[in-house]
Amino acid sequence: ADKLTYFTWSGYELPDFHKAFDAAHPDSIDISVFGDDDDAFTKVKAGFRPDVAHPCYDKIARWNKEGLLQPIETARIKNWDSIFPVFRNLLDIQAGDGKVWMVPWDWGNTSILYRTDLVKDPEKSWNLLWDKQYAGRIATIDAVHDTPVVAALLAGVSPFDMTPEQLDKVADKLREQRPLVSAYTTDMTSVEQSLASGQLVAAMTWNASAVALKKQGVPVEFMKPKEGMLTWACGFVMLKDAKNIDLAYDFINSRLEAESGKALIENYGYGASTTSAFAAVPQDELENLQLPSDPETMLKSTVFTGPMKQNDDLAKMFEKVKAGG
Amino acid sequence: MATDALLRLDSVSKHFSGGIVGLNNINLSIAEGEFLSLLGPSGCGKTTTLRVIAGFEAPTEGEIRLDGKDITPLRAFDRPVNTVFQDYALFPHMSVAENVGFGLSLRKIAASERRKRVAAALDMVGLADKINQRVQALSGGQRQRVALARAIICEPRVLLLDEPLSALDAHLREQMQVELKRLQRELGTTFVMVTHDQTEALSISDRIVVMNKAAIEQIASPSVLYDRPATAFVAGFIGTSNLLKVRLVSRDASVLRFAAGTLSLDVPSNGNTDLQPGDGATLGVRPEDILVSYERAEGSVGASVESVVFHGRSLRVHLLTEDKDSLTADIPRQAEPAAMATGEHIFVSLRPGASCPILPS
Amino acid sequence: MATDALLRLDSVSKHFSGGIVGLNNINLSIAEGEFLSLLGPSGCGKTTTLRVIAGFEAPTEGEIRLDGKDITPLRAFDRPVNTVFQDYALFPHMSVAENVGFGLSLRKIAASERRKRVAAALDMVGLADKINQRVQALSGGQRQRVALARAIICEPRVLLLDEPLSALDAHLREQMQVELKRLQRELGTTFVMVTHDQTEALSISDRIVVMNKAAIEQIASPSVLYDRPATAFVAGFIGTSNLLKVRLVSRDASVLRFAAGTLSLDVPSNGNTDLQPGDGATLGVRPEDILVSYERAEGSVGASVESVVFHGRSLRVHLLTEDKDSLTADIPRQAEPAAMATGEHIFVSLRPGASCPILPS
Amino acid sequence: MSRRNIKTAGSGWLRWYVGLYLVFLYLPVALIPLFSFNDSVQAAFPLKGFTLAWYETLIGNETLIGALITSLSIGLAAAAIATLCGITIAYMDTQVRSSVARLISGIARLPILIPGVVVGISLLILVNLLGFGPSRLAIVLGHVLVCLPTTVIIMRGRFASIPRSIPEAAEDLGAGEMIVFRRVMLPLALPAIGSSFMLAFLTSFDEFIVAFFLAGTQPTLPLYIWSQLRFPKSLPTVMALGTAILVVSIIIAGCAELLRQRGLSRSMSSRA
Amino acid sequence: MNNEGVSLRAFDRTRIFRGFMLTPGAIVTLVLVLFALFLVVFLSVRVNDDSLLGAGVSLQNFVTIFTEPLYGLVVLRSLTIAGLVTLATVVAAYPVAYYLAFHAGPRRSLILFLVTLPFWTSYLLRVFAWKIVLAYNGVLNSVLMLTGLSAEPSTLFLNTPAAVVLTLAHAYAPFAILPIFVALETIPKSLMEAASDLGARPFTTFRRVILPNSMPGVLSAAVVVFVPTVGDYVTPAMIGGPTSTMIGSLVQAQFGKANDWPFGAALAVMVMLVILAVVLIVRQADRLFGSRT
Ligand SMILES: Nc1ncnc2c1ncn2[C@@H]1O[C@H](COP(=O)(O)OP(=O)(O)OP(=O)(O)O)[C@@H](O)[C@H]1O
Ligand SMILES: Nc1ncnc2c1ncn2[C@@H]1O[C@H](COP(=O)(O)OP(=O)(O)OP(=O)(O)O)[C@@H](O)[C@H]1O
Ligand SMILES: NCCCCNCCCN
Ligand SMILES: [Mg+2]
Ligand SMILES: [Mg+2]
Repeated sequence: ADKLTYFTWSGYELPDFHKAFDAAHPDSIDISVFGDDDDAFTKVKAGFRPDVAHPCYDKIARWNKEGLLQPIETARIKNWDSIFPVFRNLLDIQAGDGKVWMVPWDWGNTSILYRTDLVKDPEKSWNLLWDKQYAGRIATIDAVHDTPVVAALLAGVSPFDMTPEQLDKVADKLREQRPLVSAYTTDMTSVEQSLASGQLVAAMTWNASAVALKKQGVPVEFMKPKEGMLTWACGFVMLKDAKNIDLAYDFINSRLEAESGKALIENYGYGASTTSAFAAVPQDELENLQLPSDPETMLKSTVFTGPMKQNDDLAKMFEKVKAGG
Repeated sequence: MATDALLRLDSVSKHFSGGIVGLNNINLSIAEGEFLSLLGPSGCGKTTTLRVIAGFEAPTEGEIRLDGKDITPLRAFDRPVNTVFQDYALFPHMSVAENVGFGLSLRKIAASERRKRVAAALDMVGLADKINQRVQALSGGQRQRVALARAIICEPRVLLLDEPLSALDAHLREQMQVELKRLQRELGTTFVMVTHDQTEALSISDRIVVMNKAAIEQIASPSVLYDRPATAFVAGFIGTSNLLKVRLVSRDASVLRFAAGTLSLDVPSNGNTDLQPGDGATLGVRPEDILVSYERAEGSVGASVESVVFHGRSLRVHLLTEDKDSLTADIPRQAEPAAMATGEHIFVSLRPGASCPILPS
Repeated sequence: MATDALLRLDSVSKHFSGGIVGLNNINLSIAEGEFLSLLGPSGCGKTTTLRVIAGFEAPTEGEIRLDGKDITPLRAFDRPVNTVFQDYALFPHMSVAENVGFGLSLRKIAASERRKRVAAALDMVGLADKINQRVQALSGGQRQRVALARAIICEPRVLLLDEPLSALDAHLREQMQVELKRLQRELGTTFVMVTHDQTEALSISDRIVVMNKAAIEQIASPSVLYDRPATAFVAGFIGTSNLLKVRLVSRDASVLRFAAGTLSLDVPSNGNTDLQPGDGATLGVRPEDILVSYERAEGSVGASVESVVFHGRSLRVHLLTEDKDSLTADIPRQAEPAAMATGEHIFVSLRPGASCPILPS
Repeated sequence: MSRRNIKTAGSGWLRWYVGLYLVFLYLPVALIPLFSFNDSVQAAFPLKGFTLAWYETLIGNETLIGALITSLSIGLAAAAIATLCGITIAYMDTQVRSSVARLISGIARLPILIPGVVVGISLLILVNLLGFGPSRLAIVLGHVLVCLPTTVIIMRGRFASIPRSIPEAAEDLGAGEMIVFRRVMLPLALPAIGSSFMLAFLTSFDEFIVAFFLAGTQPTLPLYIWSQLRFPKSLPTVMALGTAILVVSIIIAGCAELLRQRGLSRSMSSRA
Repeated sequence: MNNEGVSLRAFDRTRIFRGFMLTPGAIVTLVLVLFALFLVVFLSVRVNDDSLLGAGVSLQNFVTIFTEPLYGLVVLRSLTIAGLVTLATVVAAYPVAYYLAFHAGPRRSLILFLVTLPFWTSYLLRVFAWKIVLAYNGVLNSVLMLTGLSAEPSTLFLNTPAAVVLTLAHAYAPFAILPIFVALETIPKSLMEAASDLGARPFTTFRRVILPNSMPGVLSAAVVVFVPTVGDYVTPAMIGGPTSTMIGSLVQAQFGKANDWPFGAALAVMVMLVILAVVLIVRQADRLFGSRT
């Protein structure tokens, strides 16, 4: 029998997340993982053809433009309606006619994680990552939809649509930061180790890192910057020439089961896209994880990283700035 | 095309990069079963000649024929020719036995038979006790003998030997010469040997090729080469001859009388020459044909002893005549004056009946 | 401790792994300015001796003294000794000039001076025109001469030469011998030379060491070695001597009369020996001291010609006497019978006055 | 014994240096086992306590074992092919010297210049064109490409340093080119072959970027480790894994070495 | 006649052998290498339209590379870092190779094994280990503080070019040791004896005889270390900090985050040409110095 090929973030392939699928189709899934969804896109563009992939929302436009996706019929998604409306209605996933390009599954926040003992009572602002007194002891995330977005916010520019002049302003902001940064990285293992050791005093991280470090007793705080945390969401797409459509639907459905979302929340501290998942997690645990049970309200105070019109230009600019240009 | 030539070199030339001429228009034909020696000064092209025959160097011009067939395009392994290399070229990763047996093992000869022949070959070169040694642990002469055994064992049609005995003492060398000669006769193999040892060449060869400056000076049998060298170069090279500028004084039926200053030299004419009295010539006078004495005799010339070198059975004496000719003489130790010393004054004459090559002037 | 010895080897032994004895209790002292040759069969330990002196092999036992000082623990570069290697060991990444100049460049000699001396050294070995060549493009003899130039140029106290002329023809070889001898005299350098060429050893050396089976057989001057070899091995090795088992028949003041079967041999006694008539002995009879004739004479013995080899000035004839002794004779070509042939029957006698070494039986 | 005073004099400091160098090589590596027994997710001093918990998570981890097997088989295959190509290309280049051989040898040394991403992407395109797509075979091809320059360079150096008269002597004795190659040149090049193979294997066993693009659904060990390393709490497990690999390779290599030495001591007995 | 038949067969055997010997190399180079080379060169002259192979033909990418000083700067930085890595690796490895070739005796295979053993652990893991050594509370800082050489831990070891050099010099150790070892092993002992005999002390013998004769190995090692290092991006990213950004990271980013393959390919082509030039210059210089490579 054919197997479903699933291409996902490393760590997001755990069987706990699709128990129902495994029960219905034992030994029917082949998994391939990636470390960031830019690499994933590159590999798929070069010809890798999984059935289902797991990019994030801000990349959907790029995948679509390349003609890599096929629409998913929401009618075949059993739990479609239990998905939070904010995610269900995301602009760029609409494929019309009861179809979507992506079925949202996970979401979370990006902010500054800092050592409370080494950074005393900081102003609640992203500006901490631009603070010269911490030169060399700051790390930030090496992705267009993170650091440049923040730089844009601080430069007073809309991250999602900007003129070339505004892009220059963002570039200047990033250049200002570069000498202070000890590392641009997506490697949270290193970042967490460095925060724990004191090599770093503050770093842009995802909320899972905050949860993990606190659990180890490291004195850290996940900041709520006045400019707003970044919120991201990711989900499942079906590739254009997917061979195992039925399996794909079964798989996505299994991932939308409450227990799947619950496992996600409890394992990583990231939000699931379904209300049912939240309902399944005890309230105090959610509080522990600083996860609001309603992303809708949270999103009022955070910046949702949707598609950026100038994504590629920003990316190129960001690369140059990092290299010293 | 001589039909009885086994091996022919037709107008073979070899130019190396950098404009160095290794061989210059070599013509040579070698008969089946012949023992041919290449003789000549260092760098004259002897090794190059062998390499061209063996197939390691493609001649720049000319062709090589074996049995009348052009083998110029053939690779070394397709030529029924084996070589004893000047630098031995033993396989460092093989034992003595493996080196010697290498050729046989290629010919699909049964292991037992091979072992027997390897043992026999090593026996012949006196290395039976080194059979399992690594070749690095051998002395120079031992290596050379392994190289010899390795080439001989294959019984090729033509065996090329590049100074195969140069690292051996006279004793072993003579023994090996006899062995080589015996082998050659028994197997009917054609031998082409490079040597720098004139005596060796004279004693072992059917014919000798004397080379000089990438070209052939003379090809002849040992005695012809010795007695009638074609050029002064050959005369000088073969016999350590004194080359004397002489003038023909008179001649009769059997004897030519030459003179070099006051020294008079009577040489058997052997129906030789059409020199007329008064003509100039060059005479090759061998050291052993020079007699010395404390007394002046008719036709002798005074000379002073420049140096005396002990050669065992004889003394090699370097002389300077009153006519300022340098002469080398070999004086038997038993002869008078027995104890010659540097600076002495003596008289020199030519041994009566000595046959001196008369060379083009 | 002999005070006048420049170099001494005291009870030097060298054992290689695998139980091979390279040197067995060598004692040797070499005077300043002496020209010493090591002579001996292949594999007897000549190269090993040089390597021990040069400092490449540590003796298993014994010590080496230079100027009375124990240099055994000194490394090769600390010994004022240079070597001409049997396999040349030229530096492949250097040109001829760089090879030769290497030693000088280590001695911080100005470049201009160095160039001059390199040119002079190459001139001496006849390779002035190869000065800028790569060493790979040289012939065997040319390489050997580069190795020679490279070692000589440093003017060491002791120069070790491992068959330095083995790849050269007789002509060049004699020339180089003269050069070596001149150099040695001029520089006062001590030379220790390995050679397998008896004539070379006899003609060039002040003393000769004959080695056999890792040990020394005899150390003596050339003429003593030639005339009075201490052992049958030396006699056989030096003069290609016939070793004849004889019995003393009679003796008078100056002559000993020996007999081997019907062959009678009169040998000058030289006050020699205390042999009594009837005693057995071994006589070393040199090939050139054997006379042959077609007619029986008193004291001669009949013999058949086994083989005749042309040696240029003489014929080397292998004979089997009626008493079944094998004899080698060198017959001058001018002597009768001039054209001896295999199978002929002739008569053999000893040249009157021939001095034959009498050896311990 | 024989040349002891010549050979080892002055080697005193050298021995020290080699010792220090080994410390340098092992300093970071030794930390891996150390932290694999440390009862903390943080790989930092001071050590917390001893635990075997990280090893327990290794046992029965099928993905991991699968990745290990994948990497080993890919490494062996890629190293074998790359070494084979290295030997043949270098041999044809230095011994036969035809223009085709030289051209191939020149091209074969170029991929070292091509960035890994490009190798990965182009081979992914190629294997899709060829029809078998991302797979172990694809990674093997990718790694052959990556290792080829190294093997060719090493083998060329070795073949070029064998005196010409050696193959000539073999040829002269009647050995055709194949036999010269097999019986003379190959044995003489053995140390270089070993080195080539080792380096190629190490390269493949460690290679990440090309493998990322060419991996289908069977990750190689570096891919697996890398994906694990993205989870801070997997770090000790990965350390345990690293330690296990280290120990197993020590055992395997130790056994091989023992066997080899036993074989050697037999053949050494006649040696100098 | 008979003879002819034999030699004809031998001729065929040679042909078959040569064919066989050429085949693996030819397939791999002509199919794999040329395809990759062709693709990168082809892409480099295309215009990015986000599609797989771009569109049109243009030299615009190269114009950009040569007009923006950044790329020159990064290439220079890459060459410098790679040069330092190569120098450090080769210089540090040489004595080890030397020891292996001449002094190790029966310990040779053991040490060879010890030298390659650390590289059985994953590279990423080793980099992590280096981080532990270099970190704020790492081994190095602890040692410095314990020995009183410094008062407080330094953050200056990690995320610097020096860390990259160190890590890479470690990572490439066997790639330097093995080729040099192979080269040293082939030098005839008699050459060293000859040098020593002429009065060269060990160091002089080394410098004037051993080193020149081992240059082929040293150059191989240098190439095998230098070239991949120039294009490396994992190590700088993991342990080098922003000031160590190398050209490899830029190429990588064009194929990934920036999604401009043609520009990435152009960068790659440029780097390849630069490296090729460097290697050729070094080789030429080596020839001038008379090595026999
Ligand atoms: N490294 C070694 N290991 C074992 N045996 C050796 C070694 N070197 C030399 N021998 C042996 O020691 C003996 C003496 O060797 P040496 O090289 O001194 O001979 P030689 O007198 O120079 O001979 P030749 O005239 O043939 O060069 C030989 O039997 C040789 O096989
Ligand atoms: N590969 C080469 N490249 C350039 N010149 C060479 C090459 N091989 C030999 N020669 C030159 O060709 C000439 C003839 O060399 P060859 O080796 O044939 O001499 P040879 O007669 O064997 O001398 P020897 O008795 O010294 O061995 C020499 O001058 C030598 O320098
Ligand atoms: N393994 C970490 C998953 C983090 C998700 N990345 C967020 C990207 C935002 N678009
Ligand atoms: Mg020659
Ligand atoms: Mg010797």
